[in-house]
Amino acid sequence: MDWVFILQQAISAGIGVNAIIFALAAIGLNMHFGYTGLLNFGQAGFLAVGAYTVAVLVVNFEVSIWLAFLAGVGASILLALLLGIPTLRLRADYLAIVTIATAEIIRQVARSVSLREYFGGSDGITGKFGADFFALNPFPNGLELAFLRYTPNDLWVVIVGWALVVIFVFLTYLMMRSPWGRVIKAIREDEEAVRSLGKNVYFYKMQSLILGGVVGSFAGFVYAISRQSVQPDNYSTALTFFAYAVLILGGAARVLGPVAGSIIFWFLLVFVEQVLRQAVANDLIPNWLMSPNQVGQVRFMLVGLGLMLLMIYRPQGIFGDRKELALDARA
Amino acid sequence: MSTDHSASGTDALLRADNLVAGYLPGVNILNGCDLYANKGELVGIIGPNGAGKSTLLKAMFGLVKVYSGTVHLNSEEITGLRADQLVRQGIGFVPQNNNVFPSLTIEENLQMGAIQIPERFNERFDFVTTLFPTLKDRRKQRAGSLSGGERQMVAMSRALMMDPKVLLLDEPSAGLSPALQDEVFVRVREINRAGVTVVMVEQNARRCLQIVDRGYVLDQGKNAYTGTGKSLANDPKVIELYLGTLAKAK
Amino acid sequence: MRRGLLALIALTLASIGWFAAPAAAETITIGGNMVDETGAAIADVEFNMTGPNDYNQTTQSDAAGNWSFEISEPGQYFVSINPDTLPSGVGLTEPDKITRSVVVFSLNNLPPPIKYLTGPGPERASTLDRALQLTIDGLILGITIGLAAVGLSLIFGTTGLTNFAHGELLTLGGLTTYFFNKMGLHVIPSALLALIVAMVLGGFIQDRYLWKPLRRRGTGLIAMLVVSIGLGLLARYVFLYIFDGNKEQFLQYAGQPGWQIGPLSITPKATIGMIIGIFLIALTIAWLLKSQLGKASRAVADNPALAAASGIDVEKVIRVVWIMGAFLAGYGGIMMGLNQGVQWIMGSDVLLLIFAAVTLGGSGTAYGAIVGSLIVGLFIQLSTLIIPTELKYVGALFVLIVILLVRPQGIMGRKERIG
Amino acid sequence: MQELKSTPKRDAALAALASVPSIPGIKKPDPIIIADNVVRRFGGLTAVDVEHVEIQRGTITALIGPNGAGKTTFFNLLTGFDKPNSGNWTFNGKALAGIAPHKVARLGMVRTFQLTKALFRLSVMDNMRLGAKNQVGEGILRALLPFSWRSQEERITQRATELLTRFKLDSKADDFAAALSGGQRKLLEMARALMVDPELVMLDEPMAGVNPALTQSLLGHIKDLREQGMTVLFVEHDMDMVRDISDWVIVMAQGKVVAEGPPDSVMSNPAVIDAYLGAHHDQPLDEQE
Repeated sequence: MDWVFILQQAISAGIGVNAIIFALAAIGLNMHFGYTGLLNFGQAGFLAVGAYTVAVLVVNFEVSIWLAFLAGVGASILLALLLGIPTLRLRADYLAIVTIATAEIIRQVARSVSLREYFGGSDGITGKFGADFFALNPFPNGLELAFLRYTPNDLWVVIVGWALVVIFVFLTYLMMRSPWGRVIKAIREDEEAVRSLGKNVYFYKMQSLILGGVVGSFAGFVYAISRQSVQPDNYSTALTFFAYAVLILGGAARVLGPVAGSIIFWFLLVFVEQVLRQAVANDLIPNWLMSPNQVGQVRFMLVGLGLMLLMIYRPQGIFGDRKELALDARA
Repeated sequence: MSTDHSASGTDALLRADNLVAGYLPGVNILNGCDLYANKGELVGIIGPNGAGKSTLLKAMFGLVKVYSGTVHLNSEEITGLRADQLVRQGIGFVPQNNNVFPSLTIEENLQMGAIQIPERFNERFDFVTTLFPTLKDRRKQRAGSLSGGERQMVAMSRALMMDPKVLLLDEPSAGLSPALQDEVFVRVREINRAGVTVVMVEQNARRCLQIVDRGYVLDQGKNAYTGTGKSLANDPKVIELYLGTLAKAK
Repeated sequence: MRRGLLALIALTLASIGWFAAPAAAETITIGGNMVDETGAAIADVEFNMTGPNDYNQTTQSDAAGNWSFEISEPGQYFVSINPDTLPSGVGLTEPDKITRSVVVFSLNNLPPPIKYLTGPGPERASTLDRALQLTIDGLILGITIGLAAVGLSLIFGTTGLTNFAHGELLTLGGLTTYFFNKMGLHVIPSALLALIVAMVLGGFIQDRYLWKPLRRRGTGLIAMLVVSIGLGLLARYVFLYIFDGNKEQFLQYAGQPGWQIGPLSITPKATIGMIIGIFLIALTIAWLLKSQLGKASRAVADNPALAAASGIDVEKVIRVVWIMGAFLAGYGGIMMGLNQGVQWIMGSDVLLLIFAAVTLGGSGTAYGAIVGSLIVGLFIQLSTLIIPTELKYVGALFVLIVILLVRPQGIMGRKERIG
Repeated sequence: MQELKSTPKRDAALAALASVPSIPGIKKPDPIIIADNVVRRFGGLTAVDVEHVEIQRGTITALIGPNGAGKTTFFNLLTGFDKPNSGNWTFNGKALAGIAPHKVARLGMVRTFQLTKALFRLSVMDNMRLGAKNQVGEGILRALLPFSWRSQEERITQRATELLTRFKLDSKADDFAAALSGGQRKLLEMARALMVDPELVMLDEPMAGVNPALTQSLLGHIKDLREQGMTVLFVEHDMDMVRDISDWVIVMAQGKVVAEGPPDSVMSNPAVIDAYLGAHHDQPLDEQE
């Protein structure tokens, strides 16, 4: 067993692109679910809208990538409005059903053969659409450390990605300490009480849905740019559920919850995967029990199991405060 | 005024001793309540809002967490038993609100009451429909479409289907028009005269005290006064504490 | 020219050792599995393939829909389907994509299977005939969904749990049947065994060792919902781990020819499967309406506290509801397996449709769930008269959203009394 | 029965109502609320069917009636939390039918709830601050600029502290609202409603579940509201309290207003005694059989 290699892989996953994508997706969900109490099960839809807008505009319409980013933000706002206008007045679980259905609609439309011209069908869109972005890379040599290796492009994505995470965490922090955040958290506790105090609950829920969705679209940008491709099946409901796992792991309604959750999530995931892989390769686990390509499946099982155990035994997450959670009669 | 609890109720059918209970840990609604009901008695519980009347009833029926104290039925301890076990032991309970199954018909509601003794359904059905004849004609009607008074009848009938030894009623007159309230009280006493021991919580204290054999006045989760219905109704302290203005207005 | 270029690339790559040079004796196959839009196998479809060195062969799909060509050298190959050999009532969804190109770099790598999407083809008979056929297909789909939806709504009604792992109960039924079938049992006893497994593992054990303890702890509804998401994920990948990712057909009845009734075509297995499904649903409704326990389950759904106060053993009722739900969903999975084959993902693929059906019908009422399922099934199939087949689920989900907005309580649901 | 203290506001309220006869639906000299034909049905049950009712400005008006009489539903309708099947009502002359609850609150008509809605995972102080109107920092952009709302926040905090002190909750300011007792939550809810600067305060069973030791101070607070120029409408079961603090009493039964008038006259009204004590309340039930 090459423990150094395993740790190296796990650490680079913990600070890598996936950790960034899921941290951003979960920051958005934290706004929705953690602070406002909105059950958004369609976060994957926001990522897809962000990623596809950029890919489609740059590849098919040769729009500048910066304009495409703007358009992506616009598209995610539009999606939030579409989801929110009809459902935010209804019971909480309707938002859940509508969001999960919408995210699935987006994925299926994106992979449809009839619209292949625009979205590339199930293969998605691949191309050098990040060229303008990578042209700004000030690190032409990448990074070569004993423990970490990044190609120049990867290094640039990771740096910009973490910068985005820091910005959004800081924004969340500011928002949640403001009177605005007070209203948002109050809505999570009891909508009617907030209404009785003269606040337009619907309006605030909409703002929260938009904000979290926009952060989600940034996760989509990072996803698309880092891989230089978009593929519809990357944006399935599993992505949303993983983001929930990340959020709950780190602790919902904690400013740093999604970030800590994402880092730990990806570190553990890759750590376990690499340990299993090596164990299989070195015949520590016999082949009839687990073949190399079953290792990837085991990690999904672990995510599922982890999500269950967390929710049962530590619903407040690693850093949450059990006492505070117990105050919530509905939790 | 206050009767001695331990002396009078030793061979009681149902007795609760020194009950401490509440919904949240650390926030007790009952702070040591005693109650007993002898076989065949009609017992009323009255008291100001928030005194813990309903909580006492629910604590005896295992719906509220009992932190200390005991409940006995026929000298057998039943504290903390599950509701369906208590029903098997012979306790019937009629909650104040939501006391029928709205999507079930009247007949099905009554079948639910007799779920542990389906073989005796017809016999019990005849018994409750002699008390409430209208239910017989309307047996196929959905309970959700009934008025408040009709629901109350269905609810009491449902609890009577098991042929309970003790019937616990939580504010049976709540939400009813005056005429219906009176009807309910009359029915309750008929039930009692048919041999069922009844313990009822009431907001309509005056009416309640008129029909009960004995009453308890609760205040702040404790027994304040107990006595016969008549003696309580005329007790100046009880009038002061609870019957208040309305008693004087009369 | 193009072929030469590819050969050059292959040669270059091989020479720099990116992959081992192909051994001369090795052959691999190029092929696919020909199925219609419901996933049922289509036999006797003709395929032709051309390739390097004047490679030119023709083959036909077998009873399981499988077809393949053997090749012994890398290069670019062109596969084309003969649309005239498709059975009547089936056409290609992408008539402009009759010919596909396959590039084989190395005989060590199996090229991915070639998929021809089929649906009601452009050369179909009359719209009326198609509508009739689609109605039959829609009923089959609706009943499959309905089997799962009844259980889902019963469980929701009695416990409040929105079960995101309900699709896995379908998969459990389908894959367990396949498992026993593969062990050598005929598919019918396999299905019976699978139903027992579904009831014991998916119903009894699941409720007894997972949900009951959670209910007793007073776990909130949203927390339980998230737990079910985790359970679904876990179960799905356990299925994948054990059965790998391929879609498999049962060993019997796989390529069963359909009965032709006028313009309609329906296989005996689908017919019998559907009749049993209808029977099971009718039985469930009769159970709910007539039996003591069925009435008790409606009572628990109405008001669990009052049910307990009436002497109903609420936990027992919930246990029975779980076992029934698992049984019905398990059978739904077997029905799906008979008609379209089994796969680890089969249940979660239809989970949203099940939700759609339950929501449409009005959450928590079993009849509503059935009506909702039939509407969803029929809508999905009939919508392909207008929209492309591949977008039919999109249409259904879209209609779900619209109906939720217009009538949030569902089609059969009653407006809840507030206050 | 404690002595009723005479205060200028109370005297004014009583004087204004002195000439109003005790007839259900009677017009008042200076109504703050006028409701007409408000009907709310739930399935087959008519929960509220109010033909005409007016609430006099500057008074404490009690809404009484048996459980299920439609008092809370009527509250919900007036404040926009529930929608009637038909009906119109005005607040300060402004028609309110169909107006969203938060707008009703902003107009100056603020309610509390029967089951307290303390925002559990917010501190007591944050509960209070939430009530303040026109907060700059509640806008999504200004929220990011703390300097733009900080001074307002300080003023709000100061006002909240004053109110909390008045309601004897100042020592709990930094605790989670969940840590309060039931009675304290009632107090917090009332104090929070005052942060909105209401003209009309609607209290739904302010005394239910309140420890009697707190009752007197709650009563004092309610009377105080009138002294500060507010109008109070409250639902209550406790007749002592109704008699003690209300200037006018409206009785509902089965959704309708069956009686209204000054407390003493209402409580001797046979219709009211009916609603509370049952018909023939003075006859023992034995004689009816």
